[in-house]
Amino acid sequence: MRERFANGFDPFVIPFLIGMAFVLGYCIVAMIRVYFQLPKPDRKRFLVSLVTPRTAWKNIKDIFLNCLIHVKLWKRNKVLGYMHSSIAFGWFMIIVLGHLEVMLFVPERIHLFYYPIFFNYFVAETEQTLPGSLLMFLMDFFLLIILSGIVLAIIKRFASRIVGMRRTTRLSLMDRVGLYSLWAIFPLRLLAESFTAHISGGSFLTIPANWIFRQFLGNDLHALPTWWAYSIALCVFMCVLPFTRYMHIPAEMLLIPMRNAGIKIRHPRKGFALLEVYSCPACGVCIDACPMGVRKANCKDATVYLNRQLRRGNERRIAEISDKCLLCGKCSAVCQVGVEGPELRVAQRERRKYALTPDYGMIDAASLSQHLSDLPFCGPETAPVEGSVLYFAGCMTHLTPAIRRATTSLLDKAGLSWKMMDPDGGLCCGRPLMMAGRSETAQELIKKNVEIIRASGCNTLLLSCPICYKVFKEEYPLQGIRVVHHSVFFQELIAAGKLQVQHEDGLRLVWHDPCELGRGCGIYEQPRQALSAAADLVEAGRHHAESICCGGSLGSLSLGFEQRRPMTQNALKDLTVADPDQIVTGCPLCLATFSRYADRPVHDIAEILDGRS
Amino acid sequence: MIYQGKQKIWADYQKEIPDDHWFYVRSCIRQNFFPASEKYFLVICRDMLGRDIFETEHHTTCAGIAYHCDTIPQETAMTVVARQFALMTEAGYENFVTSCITSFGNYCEILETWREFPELEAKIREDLWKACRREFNKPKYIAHASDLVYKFRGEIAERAKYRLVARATGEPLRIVEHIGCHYAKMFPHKGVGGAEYPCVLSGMAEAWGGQVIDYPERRHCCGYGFRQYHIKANRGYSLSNTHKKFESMEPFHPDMIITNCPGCPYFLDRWQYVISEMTGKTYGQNGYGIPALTYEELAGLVLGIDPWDLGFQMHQVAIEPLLDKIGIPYDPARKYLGVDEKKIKTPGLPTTLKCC
Amino acid sequence: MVNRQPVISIIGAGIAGLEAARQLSALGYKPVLIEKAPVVGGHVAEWNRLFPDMSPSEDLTGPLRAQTAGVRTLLNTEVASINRLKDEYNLILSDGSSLLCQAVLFATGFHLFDASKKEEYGYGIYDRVITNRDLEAWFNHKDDRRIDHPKAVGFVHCVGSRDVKAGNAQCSKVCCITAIKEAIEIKEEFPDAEVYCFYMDLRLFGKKYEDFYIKAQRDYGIHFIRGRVSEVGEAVDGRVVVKAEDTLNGKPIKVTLDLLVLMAGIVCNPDAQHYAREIGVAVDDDGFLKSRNNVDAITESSRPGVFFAGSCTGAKTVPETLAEARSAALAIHQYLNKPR
Amino acid sequence: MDFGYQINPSSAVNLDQVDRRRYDALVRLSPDAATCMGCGSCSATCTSSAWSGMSVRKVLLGLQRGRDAEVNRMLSACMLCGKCTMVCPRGINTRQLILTLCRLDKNGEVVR
Repeated sequence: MRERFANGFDPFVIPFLIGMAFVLGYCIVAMIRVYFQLPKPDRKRFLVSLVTPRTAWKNIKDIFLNCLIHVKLWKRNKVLGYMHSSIAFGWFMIIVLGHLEVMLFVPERIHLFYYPIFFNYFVAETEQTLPGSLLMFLMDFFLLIILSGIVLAIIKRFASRIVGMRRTTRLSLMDRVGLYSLWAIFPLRLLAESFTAHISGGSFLTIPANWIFRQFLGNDLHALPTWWAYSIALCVFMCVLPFTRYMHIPAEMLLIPMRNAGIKIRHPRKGFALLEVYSCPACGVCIDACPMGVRKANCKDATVYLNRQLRRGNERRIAEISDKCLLCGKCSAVCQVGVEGPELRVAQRERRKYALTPDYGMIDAASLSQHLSDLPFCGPETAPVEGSVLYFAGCMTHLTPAIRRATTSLLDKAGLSWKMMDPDGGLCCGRPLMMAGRSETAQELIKKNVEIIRASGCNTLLLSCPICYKVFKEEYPLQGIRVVHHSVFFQELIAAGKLQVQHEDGLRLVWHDPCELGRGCGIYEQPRQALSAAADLVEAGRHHAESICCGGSLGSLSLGFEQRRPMTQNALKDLTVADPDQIVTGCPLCLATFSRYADRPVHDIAEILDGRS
Repeated sequence: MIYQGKQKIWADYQKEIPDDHWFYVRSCIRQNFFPASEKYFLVICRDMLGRDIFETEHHTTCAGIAYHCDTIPQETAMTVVARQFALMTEAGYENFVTSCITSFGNYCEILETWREFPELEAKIREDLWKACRREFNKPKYIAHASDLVYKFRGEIAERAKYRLVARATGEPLRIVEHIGCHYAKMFPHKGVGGAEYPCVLSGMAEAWGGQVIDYPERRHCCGYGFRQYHIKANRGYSLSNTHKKFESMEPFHPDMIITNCPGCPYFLDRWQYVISEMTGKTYGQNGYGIPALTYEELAGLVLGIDPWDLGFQMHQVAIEPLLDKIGIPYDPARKYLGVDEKKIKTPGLPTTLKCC
Repeated sequence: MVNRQPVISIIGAGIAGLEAARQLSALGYKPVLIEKAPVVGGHVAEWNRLFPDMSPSEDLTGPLRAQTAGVRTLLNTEVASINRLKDEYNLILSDGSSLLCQAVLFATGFHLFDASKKEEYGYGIYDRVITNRDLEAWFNHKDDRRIDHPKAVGFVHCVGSRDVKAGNAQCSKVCCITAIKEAIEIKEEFPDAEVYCFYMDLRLFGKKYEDFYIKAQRDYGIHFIRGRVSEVGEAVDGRVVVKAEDTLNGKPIKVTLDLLVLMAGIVCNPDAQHYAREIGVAVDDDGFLKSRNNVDAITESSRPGVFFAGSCTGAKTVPETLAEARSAALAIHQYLNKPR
Repeated sequence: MDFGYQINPSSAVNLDQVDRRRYDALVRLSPDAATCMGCGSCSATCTSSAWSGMSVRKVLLGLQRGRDAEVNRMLSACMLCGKCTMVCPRGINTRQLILTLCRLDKNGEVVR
């Protein structure tokens, strides 16, 4: 290899250099800004994590696997996985290989930013070496990989169903500019390299292409303009990058270490929230995942659009999207970069100002505690013992008395000592307030409820409502008291032989994973095991973390009754793909919501178990 | 306001009032509040119009106040009333006229009760016999004294010295009529004009040249309400009722209020002082109040009887601006002279309400 | 099918009478319509639009009139008296003639309650107090000086209905929905007006009625106040001051209105009572004519040959009246063809 | 002068004078609020009512009758549990209604 130009420079690299300088400068400033927007303890925690070997290694691994290989996407959709990783990893490899070439052949030029990118323009092949040929081969190979990815991307853009997406994101103008420049980069590179392949050498892609072009293009006059075009495409892409979804490329590289450091959203618009917003690649996976998507009008309320509106600062739309969401968490579950859609929305809700502040001063927790202590236990014991159960039905269970009756009946059958915390209705657990963005207010209720729970003397708190369960488990200071959802509790009793459940052959049940229980608390298997003891279990079309929200969620503030109906009906359609006899769930709200439109019986898991024990 | 509509209703509620020969019973309280009213009723009917009105010193209260204050049962009131009827029967009269609206309501109520429950009437007859060896016939006609004045309104108008018009402009005076609740609200057909649009007072006012104004709270009680006033803890309630009426009539700028009940003119008159003391507000012109007159006082005025003989010095609200407006002469010096023409004490003056 | 052409007299040429005449003509009879008014169509012809489709009443009465044009119709004619003969009835008409008929159909309809009897509401006394009939007339002719760009309008439901003191303890059935219909129409005419409906119960039993109610609430912002108006007074500017108890709030309520519409109820036509007594047809204790029973023989009287259609037996909606008229026509047909 | 009694304010609600701005703003923001028919399901099921007398029905009525203090007291007691939304036969999103009301100042303006 020899250099074609003594000064190692040609003006066509200038656009590339401008783009590079701009994007680097922008990203560095942005990263520093995000860092300083973090609260102080978070900043410290982040720095510590960077130097902790375990997290540092995890950071590298996660960045490699997620940003380059897109493993999550592979798991979800092979075509999309290939498309994204081909472009990301291929490009990454081209850059790496370019540097290797420079280091191998013209090591003195390694300090020039543009050299590895435009290597083939600046060198002429003098002799074919094995490393050289190998590198050339790899360069062409990865270019081919990228081009295949680009072809898929183009197909996806115009016919998303072919690549397995029902809907794809509607791109903004800047996104389009970024997209087309990105699409343009690699064909241009192929052209540019092909035009100069008879000088610089090439491999299986560029050499034949060079031969073909030379058959009808008599001279090399078009080579330089093509390199110019390649450089300009790069420049355009890098210059628009901060204003497009491609900002996710640098943002995600900061997001991963920050998340690994355990940092959470503390401010609706700053710091980690900002980073999540910029990390959104606008891939649109969340659009299909969103249960609201059954109504076409709600497609624009998916997390991807929240992120876009947050970047634009469109307050009206931010409020609208934030309030509408059911907070089912499915967008988070499917998101490749882990943008926390629900948390982002709740953070926006928390920001809201109110003219009225809640005041629960009139609720006398002491007298409620006294009342509860005076309430006799059901079961063998008269006083609280190890294993005494305090059953909190919660607001919603009071609207579904079948759950309450089945749960208490099962407690009796298991021979436990129990009492009910809210036989005549109690305080709300506080979770609905939190969902509405009023966490501080919820603390007041939490304090009162803790006082009441402590007064009972029980060390197991049983919940039949996952909404309550999540908040009791995560937000309540209840050290020494086991907080358990009834589906888990009864599964354990069955496993321990304390509850005898008879299997009804031929009865086919489907389990609906309630959002708060499944994605919210990670409980998927225990209810299935318990139900398997009672009947045959079939699965819904989407289940476990992919389960579809019933549409009744308290998470949504603004969805009206009629707007929720198609969501419920869609969830029901998915639940009944295997034609189960009955639908079983573990949430009173899901139960009430499904019962409204279901064409077959809907039961709580406690009812099923109680009926067969 | 569609005047013909009212006339139509009045036509539906005309009651038969015999022209002559009445047995008259007085009110318990009017002689204290408006001492000349009953006297001039008799003077006008007997001396001026030549009617036979009989009264006896043996009659008592009708027990209406005690009944409405829940201090006696209705049977007691019935026996008292039966005695009044016995006096009428003994005097040879069949037409019974009462000075008091509550009495009128009480008599009507008792007669209606007896009509519905004849056994009760029999029992009362027996009780009356046991108590005072008296027997009675039920009156053939029962009327309130204002019914008679209403009936005689034309004759009075013919004899009138003054008309209820402003002397300066010739405009009719704007008159608020206030009917006692017990006049027709219980038995609309027993009142002239019914319960909703009674014309017993408005008929007089119009016959004598005035213009009646209808204001939204026209039907409302004066506020007396017996228990509401008599128990001091409830007295604010009584006052508030009256206040509501004044607030409602204020935009109509009435020149006077005429009433046919013992309590109403008293409360409509005296509460104006109390309201002025409490709120600083007066409802008449130039800091004066709105004079509240009984129908007898009004009849006396148009017939030219001296205002001080009619007892206007007993009113809280000064009558003088009204007299000036109509053009009735009066001698201010005579206002506080007693029957023997010696000066009686002059009352203290309110802080806000202008009184002379 | 019919041996001798029988005579069927229909008293009243409102929609019940017209529809029955139309059906009987179709069955081959020659009914006689007797109408005391100079025109046919009855109350419905005076109404502007009909709930729940807001169709012009002319859409109903126009075709009915046209299709009964061939029926012998005696306008400006009252029935002076009726005599019952063996199997026949002799009607003496106000023009002195008589009509011997084999069947009599009472389609005598209702009387609108005389709102001035509720003296406390001041109909006929206060300028701004009108009735539902006045309002419909205004919708038809837009000629009523009392309705002049009102800013606040009230509707009083149950005027002379469900009121023993007014002599009618029954529900007039159609006033709730009529009030809502008229309230919406007022809002359409005067979008800036505040409209209040004072009701005791909202009885919106019919098809689409509840939708009307929701529309009135949500789309027209009509205020519904549960409480009966106790009294109406006139303010110094001639507007009316309405007092009621807001029973859901447990407090008295007062509002000044530019227009108060009284939903006068439906009471029986006194003429019908008079005729019924003459021929020994029972009158119910609600004042309406008494059907043989109120389940499956609404159109039949206690006397053979005497039939009922429409609101002579109680308050009816238009579709009910039409259905009864058809049913009565069929009942008459069966009666006349019964072997005896 | 102290008479030992006073003019009591009228218990009657004068609709001519009631300030309905907050209610008007509410129905502008969520028109379904106007469809309340006063059935009382919300009050009967309310988690908070045992302590506060909270009732969405009364809130809506109170707003139209100028009972601001009572309305605010009730609204402050709401725990947003959503039971009222579950039972409302007219499908009114009562929870959103409450949150919307809490955001309105006494002039019916959204606080910022």
